[in-house]
Amino acid sequence: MSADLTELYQQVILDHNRRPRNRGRLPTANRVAHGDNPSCGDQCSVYLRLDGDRIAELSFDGSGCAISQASASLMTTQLKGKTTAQAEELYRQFHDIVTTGQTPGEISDLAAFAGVHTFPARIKCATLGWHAALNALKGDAAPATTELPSD
Amino acid sequence: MSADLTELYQQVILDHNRRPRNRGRLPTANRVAHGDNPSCGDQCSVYLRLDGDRIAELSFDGSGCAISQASASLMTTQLKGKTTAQAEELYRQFHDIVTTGQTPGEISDLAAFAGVHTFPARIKCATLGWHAALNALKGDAAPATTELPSD
Amino acid sequence: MPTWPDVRADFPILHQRVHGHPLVYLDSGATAQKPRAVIAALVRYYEQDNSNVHRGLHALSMRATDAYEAARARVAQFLHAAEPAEVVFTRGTTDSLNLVARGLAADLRPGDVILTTEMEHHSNLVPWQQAAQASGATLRYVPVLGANAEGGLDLAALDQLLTPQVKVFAFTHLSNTLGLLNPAADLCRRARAVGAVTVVDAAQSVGHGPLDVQALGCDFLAFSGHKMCGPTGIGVLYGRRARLDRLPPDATGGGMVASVDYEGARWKPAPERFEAGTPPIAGAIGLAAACDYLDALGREAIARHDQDLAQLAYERLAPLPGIRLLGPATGRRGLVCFAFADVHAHDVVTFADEDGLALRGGHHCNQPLMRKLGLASTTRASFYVYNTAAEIDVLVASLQRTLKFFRG
Amino acid sequence: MPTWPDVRADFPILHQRVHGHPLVYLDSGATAQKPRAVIAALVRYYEQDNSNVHRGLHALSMRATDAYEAARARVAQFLHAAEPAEVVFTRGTTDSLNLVARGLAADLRPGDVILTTEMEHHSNLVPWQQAAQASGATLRYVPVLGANAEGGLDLAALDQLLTPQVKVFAFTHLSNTLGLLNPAADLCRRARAVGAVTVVDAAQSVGHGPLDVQALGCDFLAFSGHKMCGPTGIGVLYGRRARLDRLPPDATGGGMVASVDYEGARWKPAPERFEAGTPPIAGAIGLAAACDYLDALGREAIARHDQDLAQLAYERLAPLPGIRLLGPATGRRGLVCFAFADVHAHDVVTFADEDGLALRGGHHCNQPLMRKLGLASTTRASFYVYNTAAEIDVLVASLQRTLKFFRG
Ligand SMILES: Cc1ncc(COP(=O)(O)O)c(C=O)c1O
Ligand SMILES: Cc1ncc(COP(=O)(O)O)c(C=O)c1O
Repeated sequence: MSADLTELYQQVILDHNRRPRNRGRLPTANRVAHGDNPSCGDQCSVYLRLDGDRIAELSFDGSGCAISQASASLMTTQLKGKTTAQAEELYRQFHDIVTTGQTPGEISDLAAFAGVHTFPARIKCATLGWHAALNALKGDAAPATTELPSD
Repeated sequence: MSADLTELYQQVILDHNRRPRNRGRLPTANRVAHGDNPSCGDQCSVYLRLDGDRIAELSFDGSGCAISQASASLMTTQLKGKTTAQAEELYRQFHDIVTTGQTPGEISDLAAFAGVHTFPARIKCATLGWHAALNALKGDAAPATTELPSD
Repeated sequence: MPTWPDVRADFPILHQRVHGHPLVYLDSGATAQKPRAVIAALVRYYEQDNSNVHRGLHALSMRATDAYEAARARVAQFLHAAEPAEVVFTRGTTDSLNLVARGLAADLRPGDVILTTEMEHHSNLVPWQQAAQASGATLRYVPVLGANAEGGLDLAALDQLLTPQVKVFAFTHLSNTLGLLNPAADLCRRARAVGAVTVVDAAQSVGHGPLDVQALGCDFLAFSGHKMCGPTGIGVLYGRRARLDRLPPDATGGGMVASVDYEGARWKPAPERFEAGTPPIAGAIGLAAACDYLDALGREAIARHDQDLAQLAYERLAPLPGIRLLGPATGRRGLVCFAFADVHAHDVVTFADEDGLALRGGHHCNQPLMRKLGLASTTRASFYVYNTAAEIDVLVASLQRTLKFFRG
Repeated sequence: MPTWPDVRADFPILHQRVHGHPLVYLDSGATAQKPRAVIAALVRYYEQDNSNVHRGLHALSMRATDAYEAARARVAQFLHAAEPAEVVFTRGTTDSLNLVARGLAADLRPGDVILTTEMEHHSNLVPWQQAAQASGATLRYVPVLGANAEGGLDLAALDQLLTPQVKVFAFTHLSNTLGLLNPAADLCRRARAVGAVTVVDAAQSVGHGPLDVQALGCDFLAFSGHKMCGPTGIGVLYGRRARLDRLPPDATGGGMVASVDYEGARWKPAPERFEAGTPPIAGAIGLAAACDYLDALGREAIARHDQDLAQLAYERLAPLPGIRLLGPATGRRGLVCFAFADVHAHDVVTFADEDGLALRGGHHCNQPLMRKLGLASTTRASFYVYNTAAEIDVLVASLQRTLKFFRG
């Protein structure tokens, strides 16, 4: 296996893929958003219970490749307890990591996705869950897509 | 000037082009048909006075290249007095001449158009007036076109 | 398995390494590679004859027109059409299907039925949804049988569905997901019996075996050049003369009009009526070169080669633990689609790429069928004249490594 | 006149003899010749990267997708569009204009007015006639001034015609018959003032000088690759983002759908929404190579070269006895159209061909304008980067011989 591929499918990603955290519908959710990648058929729904501006609980559901499933799973562990502003800031960091491969100073589980940057076609897999989560936060019921030309 | 071109623009063609015979509307016409070449914009109307099955008089009008005008002009001199069957037979001869360059045994003014066969794109010019005349004989008012795929 | 000793040498693209491995191109279902002869035909055209067609009397224009019309005649011969005028050059299968769907929609009324099948590519499905919406007609689907669609079309259901209300029956000749060849001549015969117009999507079949539109008895047939060794951007709508003559034009503009004034326009006869604007001239010439190439290999031999490789692949893949294979177990053509419950198609494809393999993962523009089968995506290996049995070994070995990695 | 010493060496097709004479290609208004760099880009694509785009994760597919999207970005830059997503790849100008005319027609009602001009190419005229017919809107024409249309558009009449009922104003940037450049930025500004959507036919202008869609202020702009040194079968519809986003899709099928089920479909955003089916991938890549080629020569320099040659031709032709020249005497671009009362254009073109000259004779898809001017056909000489002043000498000499032959 090549170094690039090992870097893409890091242990933490495989682990989240095999044993996804916070998977399934959240019965108490007061926000939900759905995302898809039209070209590949990946789908992801994110359920949030917002308590004021804070994410009290969240879960995800859907189907897709290891990268998209692991990313959504890991995301749910990172966003719990965060405000909208903090969530957006985390997404910015994550987006930087998957597009540049540079990881920020602080040690973060998100850094596991640094290997994505050598596989540009997979960036949209890694960001699918995040797009859905941000849309859910905005109370936007329109499906998220990671294939907008601006992406 | 090349031999092919001299053959295409024979003296008799130039003569008919410069001094077209039977040009203009025929006031006594009881049949008329219109033909065009959509791609090049050539147009030709043929007016007939049919006396029973015999062409008593005919004329043409229109605009187009020397080949199309001379051909229509010469045609009017050939079709006068002919029956429908004779006209169709003459057209068959003419079509053979312009597509094969072979002239029939009998000496005929139509042979002046033998040079057309080396310029396939001009065959439709040479046959435009004939198509209109045959349509007029059939009493068919639909415009003739020499660009049907079957041509 | 028929083998042509020099076929691979004809395709320059195959002789490259991907991630250090020899390229194994198993994605011809998406687009086929181009033999040198096709590329050379394009170069020759642009270097010697390039000119606009139809409206010119100078030497280049006459040469370009002759070459373009000769390409039409060549394609007509390839399809065994009754005459060249039955061949309309389009941009591709999708374009052809939109043209015919929009044209036929003009004659449809509420109460009429458009019949298609559950196994259609989006390009032979969404245009009919649009035609139904525009005309008020009802769209119905012939069901597909079997948990893995291995039973093909439900021909008993077809008998029920083919009522006199059916005005159009559109179906694929060869499914791009199931590798299944529909009994097109029989389907056309049945449709004709109720007076329905038949439209065959031949995108996957036309370059992969013998095809005779008169023997099929179809009214329309659509395909793309790029899936049969031809250039991108060229396709064909075949229309039986009597049907084509009745179809209204689609796009309008230069080249398809008999005359225009400020008040309106009159149309040229078919096929020009359907070819508005400067056509894809080089594309048509390249497509004719592809016809020459495939006929030289032999269409029967190509079909046999395709079938043998697909069968071999099916048999070699079937024992992989947890694999789910779509379509029939025997008699398949040119491709194999499969899925694992625990390893997603995109991961499979990414791992295969590391081994130099080009596979396709996704819904293959068959989303509704995938959903019906309870799948979001599958992996497809598709074969063509340049593929070999040894490449199937590479495929199987790669899949085994991938499964091991994900399953531990 | 700017000259580029090596330009002619870049075009393989020019170095041939026709009827024993060096080819003098004066038909670039119909289609331009292709430099080696464009042909090489096509060959490189087919020999190294050919694959289907968008839906693939293997190496070739990623390379093809990147090249296709890079071509989109390159064209956006060539037009100075705000973003690549404003560039829709089509089959050509005619295709682009049909797409936008059909899309806008969906929003038109009886009482609305579509405004166009008397100098339009059939491809920017018949689609609007169809849009008017489909929607019940009224089609109006801005008149052209002068017995030889030398006065261009009647801008005073335009003021009267541009009422608030005008929903669409479609006009050509550069007339393919008159060689006249319309004041497009001013026309767009006036149209915007009444809230009309502007559609610019840039088929003749885009490869012949600087062009900045944001400076023009147009909503849509259409052109073909083949007239600007690119391949046949590729074109562009530029749409300002806010407008393009509101345009409904035209052709439907694979690649343009966000999701499909048996009941219906949802669309992707622009530009994909307008690109159903496998796109003309090689064509887009070849078009990007043409952009590179033209930018390297310099767009300002090309415009000057075109203008100088057209002016020279006009001045050299004007003294020919009985000649009638169309369009303005000065400020013309890239082409000259002329007619003789006693010698038909097709005879002129046939005689010129004997001298190795490629001229175009006919109505140039401008039939209504020709009729208005009392002409059935004219001869056109059109120029591009590879033409020279010496070729105009050949043209004049040939015309003199032809006139002598017919007039005796
Ligand atoms: C002004 C103008 N508009 C439109 C067109 C049509 O372009 P195409 O035939 O490439 O679609 C042309 C060229 O023929 C043209 O000159
Ligand atoms: C069965 C089938 N129909 C239609 C199409 C669409 O062809 P194109 O994308 O060339 O228009 C394809 C290929 O993608 C196909 O496999």
